[in-house]
Amino acid sequence: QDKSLTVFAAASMKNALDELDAAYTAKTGVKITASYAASSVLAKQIEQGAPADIFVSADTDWMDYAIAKKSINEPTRINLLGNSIVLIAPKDSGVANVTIGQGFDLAKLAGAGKIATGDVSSVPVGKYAKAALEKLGAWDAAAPKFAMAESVRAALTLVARQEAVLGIVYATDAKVEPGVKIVGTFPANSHPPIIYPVAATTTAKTEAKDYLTFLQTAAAKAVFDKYGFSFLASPTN
Amino acid sequence: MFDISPTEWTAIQLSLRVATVATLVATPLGIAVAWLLARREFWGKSVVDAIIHLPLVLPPVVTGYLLLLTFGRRGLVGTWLADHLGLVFAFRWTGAALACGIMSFPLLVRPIRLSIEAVDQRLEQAAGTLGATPWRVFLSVTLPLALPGVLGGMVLGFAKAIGEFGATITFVSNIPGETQTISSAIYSLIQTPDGDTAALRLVVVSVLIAMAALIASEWFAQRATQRLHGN
Amino acid sequence: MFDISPTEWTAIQLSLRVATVATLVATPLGIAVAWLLARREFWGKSVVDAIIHLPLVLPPVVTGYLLLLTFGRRGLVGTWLADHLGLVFAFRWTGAALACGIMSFPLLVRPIRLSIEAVDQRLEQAAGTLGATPWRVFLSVTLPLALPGVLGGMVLGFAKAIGEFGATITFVSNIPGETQTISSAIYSLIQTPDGDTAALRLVVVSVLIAMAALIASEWFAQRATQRLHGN
Amino acid sequence: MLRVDVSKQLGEFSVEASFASEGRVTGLFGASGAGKSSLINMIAGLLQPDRGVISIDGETLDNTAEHIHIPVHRRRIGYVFQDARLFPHLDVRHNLDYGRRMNRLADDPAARKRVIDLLDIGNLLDRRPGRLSGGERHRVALGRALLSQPRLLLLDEPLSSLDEERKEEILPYLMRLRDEAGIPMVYVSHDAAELRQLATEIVMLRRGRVTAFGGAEVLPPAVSPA
Amino acid sequence: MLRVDVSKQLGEFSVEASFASEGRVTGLFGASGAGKSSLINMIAGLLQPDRGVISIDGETLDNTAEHIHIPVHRRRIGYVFQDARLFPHLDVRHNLDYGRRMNRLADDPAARKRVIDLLDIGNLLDRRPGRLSGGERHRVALGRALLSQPRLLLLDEPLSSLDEERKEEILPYLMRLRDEAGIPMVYVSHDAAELRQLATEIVMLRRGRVTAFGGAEVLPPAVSPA
Ligand SMILES: Nc1ncnc2c1ncn2[C@@H]1O[C@H](COP(=O)(O)OP(=O)(O)OP(=O)(O)O)[C@@H](O)[C@H]1O
Ligand SMILES: Nc1ncnc2c1ncn2[C@@H]1O[C@H](COP(=O)(O)OP(=O)(O)OP(=O)(O)O)[C@@H](O)[C@H]1O
Ligand SMILES: [Mg+2]
Ligand SMILES: [Mg+2]
Repeated sequence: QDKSLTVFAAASMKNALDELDAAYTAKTGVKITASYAASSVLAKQIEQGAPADIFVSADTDWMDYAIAKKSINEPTRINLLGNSIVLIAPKDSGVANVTIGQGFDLAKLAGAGKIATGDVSSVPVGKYAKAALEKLGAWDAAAPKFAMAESVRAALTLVARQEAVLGIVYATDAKVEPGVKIVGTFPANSHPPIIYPVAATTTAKTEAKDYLTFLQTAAAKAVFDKYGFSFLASPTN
Repeated sequence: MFDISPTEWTAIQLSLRVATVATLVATPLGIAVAWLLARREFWGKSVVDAIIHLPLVLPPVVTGYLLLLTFGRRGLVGTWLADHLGLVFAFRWTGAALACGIMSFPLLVRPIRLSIEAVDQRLEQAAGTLGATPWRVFLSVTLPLALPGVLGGMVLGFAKAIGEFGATITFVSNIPGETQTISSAIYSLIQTPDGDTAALRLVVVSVLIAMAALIASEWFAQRATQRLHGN
Repeated sequence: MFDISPTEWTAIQLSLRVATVATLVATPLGIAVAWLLARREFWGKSVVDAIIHLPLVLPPVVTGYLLLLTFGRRGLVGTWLADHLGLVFAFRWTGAALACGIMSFPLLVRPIRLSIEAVDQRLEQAAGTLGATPWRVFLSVTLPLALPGVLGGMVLGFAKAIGEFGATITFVSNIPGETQTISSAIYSLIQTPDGDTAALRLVVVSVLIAMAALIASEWFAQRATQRLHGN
Repeated sequence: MLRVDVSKQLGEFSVEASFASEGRVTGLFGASGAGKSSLINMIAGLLQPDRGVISIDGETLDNTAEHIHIPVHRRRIGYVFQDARLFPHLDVRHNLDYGRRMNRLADDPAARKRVIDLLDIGNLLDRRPGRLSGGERHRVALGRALLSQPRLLLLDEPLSSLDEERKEEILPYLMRLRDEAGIPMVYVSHDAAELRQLATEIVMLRRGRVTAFGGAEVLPPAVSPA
Repeated sequence: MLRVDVSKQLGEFSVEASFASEGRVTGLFGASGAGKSSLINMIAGLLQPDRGVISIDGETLDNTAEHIHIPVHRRRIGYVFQDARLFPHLDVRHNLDYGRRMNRLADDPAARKRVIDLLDIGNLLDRRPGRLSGGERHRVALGRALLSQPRLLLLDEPLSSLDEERKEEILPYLMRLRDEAGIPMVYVSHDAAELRQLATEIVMLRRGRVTAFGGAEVLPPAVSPA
């Protein structure tokens, strides 16, 4: 009898999860079907009764939303992964080694250019960037210079294509794009923790528990580490 | 570069199935609506016209949500259809076809409507004098003469259905083998660091599919025009 | 519910400007291309036809990406235009208009092409015997007779331009007051956990704009048809 | 018997015609723009009279007072239009066959052959109307109407684009139809000679009004060609 | 002088015609489908001959050997089509004015009034072709061609849809054009009487071949109407 699970996951998790799913299937014989889309879309689909067993969200807001709509089995929720946001510039830009702290003048650094990031009101990375800059007192001056992209990847592309002189993206994404370099990292305390929560849905099959456990193993941690995520749970064996 | 993975093959096949079913189901409906808009005056005509154009005007995500709310598992129409006709759209390829059909409907209707409007009504009158009922006039005169428009609309609709993913992914998500079409696969890949090569491969595939559809339709249209304007 | 915020007003105005400019600039080009496709045989015709349809077939994000590669600051065409004509698209509303124009181009061309194909060439011949050069034949006979198609194409294109955001946001991102159109505003709102009410408000606005465009075009088309088929 | 008593406004032009023709062939005669085609369109049911009655052999086709308006396709007419109106997407063979198919009549190869031979269109059967000459088009249109086995024939200048020789062949055939098959006809022509041969009763139209009604004697006197 | 020596294949039908007409009005006479319209289309430049020469008053319009093919709009012809071909989107006034505008000719109200009166279309000026009767349409088409001040008039059965009375008015006008304005014409008609009045030379066509060429004597003898 074929066992299978359906995982609804934020698009930015595709690389890491694809690899883990393959490993999980090899180990347990349970087939994993993953549907990647924006967290907002997935949360609303689960609310409308999507056949998902697991929800992996790119931020806590949409997980909270899903919990509020009673479509998530709350006790199963784990804040699995963390990430950091970094300041990037095109790879042959003159900007390098920026210290990001209180009084950091992003507007001056950008000059006449644009700063790319995700939409500050809706795309998680944008929300974190805005929060951090507000905390550091750099938001008001820099706000008019923001080019808000539809996703982290689009922001990354804008910088890699030198359309924008600077960008704020996740460390995980910045690492794999050869066209950009990381010029600074936002201090973790400058923004709400960047968290990727996972949970089983209220309609999940029993195997979902096992999968969630698998995501917390040391083996899983190794994979997540490889893609630059920080592992927030305590790894098991 | 052209080692297409099994998942990708599935996506390609699914796209073809979804776009073909969407186009074939939408075409008769589109012809009916186009005929009404072209040849009848009725109350609320501009409202009907506006509703048809909605999927074009709204961001696809919005259309997708509206579909989710209406035809989803918990949606009003969705539950009714599931209970009475056993027709389930939610998170099935049929839902993808529904989304594509609705998204491409305005593109389908407009050319057909224009072609029907261009049919010389004196020929329809002539058919009437020869004993053809209005319905048979439509089938034997209006429709064949509007054929270029029907084909043109079908091509636009099909191309759109291949390219659609905003409404589809929102309505039925992006489940490989069930609702992941080429376009949503491309979208996922683009969102993934270093998915670009794979995305490019799929882009080439969609372009080839669309070109094949275009060439086929041109061929049919050519034959139709020849039939109309010569031997 | 209808307290539209200043940012929203800006988005609405911008959308109108972008869609209008895109449609007005694309229309003459679309007419030229439609005429070529309808009336000329040339080598590579199906390639041209395919290229026009690409924005329909590809996910908008891909089109946006291609635009970025071509018309961006570092793009081949982009650099040339900036250096020689001072025309910059990156992060400007002009870029949004370019994206909308390209996305709606296939929708514009097809109806026009159909209408041109439907023009009775014997009338064009008659115009020729009366001394009209091919160009004046086109202006005085072909174009007026193809007017319903031109209007139909413009409506589809305009509606699409209002609804477009995938290519736009990828190409020129989402800068309030410069490139944030209604559609991208709606998209952002929908991505926000409790943005639904605000999104709905903007949805209503887009629907109203599209309806106005539709009604205006119907009115023009009606006048055009009356001119063609009666007094 | 054909009874017509109608009025109809068309822009600034109005038709007010009343006559009752007992004869088998009613000739409509009148200058260009007199209202002949408009009148015949009303008999066909393509144009609805503003007021009045049209009946044939006692059967009412139109009666505005009683809100009767039999739709075109149930009138069983054969109408040869002034502008032919062949179906451009069908070849001549299918144009000719159209009426038979729509009326679900049995195939009658003999009748078809007779008409095709008479009109000399046998070699055009596989052509589409776009490649026919003006006269050929009218001959096919005539054939199409004849082959639909109509109960009433409406002929709007069916021979005006044909040469003398052709006319001399077709007119006798129409006369035979009148005499043998007894199909009533309304025949529009500018050619007094044609009407003299064919029509049993003549309606003279002028600016939408019937100015004379009667036998061939109401036609203008024959002039010998210059 | 009109010189025509062409051959052209149209499907199974072929035209091979050669004649040189000195006269001002060349009459084309022949049965339906004889190739009259095809020939006149070649003179107009709408149909390109497969082989041959067409010249008028020594000016070459077509010469396949030398690859000459003057485009239609530079031939300065006035062509009255067998099927009228009025512009449906223009009212009668603008249809009439079209040739003048396209040739950038000065306005000539007197000439216009003359033609409008002759054809009795003064009350139709604001109407679009869709609302004209068959004969009215042909009269407007004739007017349109006359008013473009052509160097050569091609008339394809211009009077066949008109009544005797009208014809009697228009024919003399065309004769005056021939004699006074000296505009050469090619005139297609089935009506031997018309040709006898107007044509100075007659080309008899039969199945695409010239079977007789000469004066009015080549026409079939006049028969008195039955
Ligand atoms: N829809 C319309 N609106 C205005 N006037 C019209 C309309 N239809 C016809 N007419 C006018 O009515 C008159 C009669 O037209 P009709 O076609 O009946 O003439 P006819 O006798 O058939 O002429 P012909 O011999 O030239 O064909 C014409 O003057 C025509 O211009
Ligand atoms: N494109 C074509 N392909 C095949 N046959 C054609 C084509 N055009 C014309 N013909 C044929 O050539 C012949 C001559 O046509 P044309 O129109 O010149 O005749 P016509 O002398 O003007 O006749 P009418 O008096 O009936 O108008 C006809 O038999 C017609 O069917
Ligand atoms: Mg008439
Ligand atoms: Mg002819």
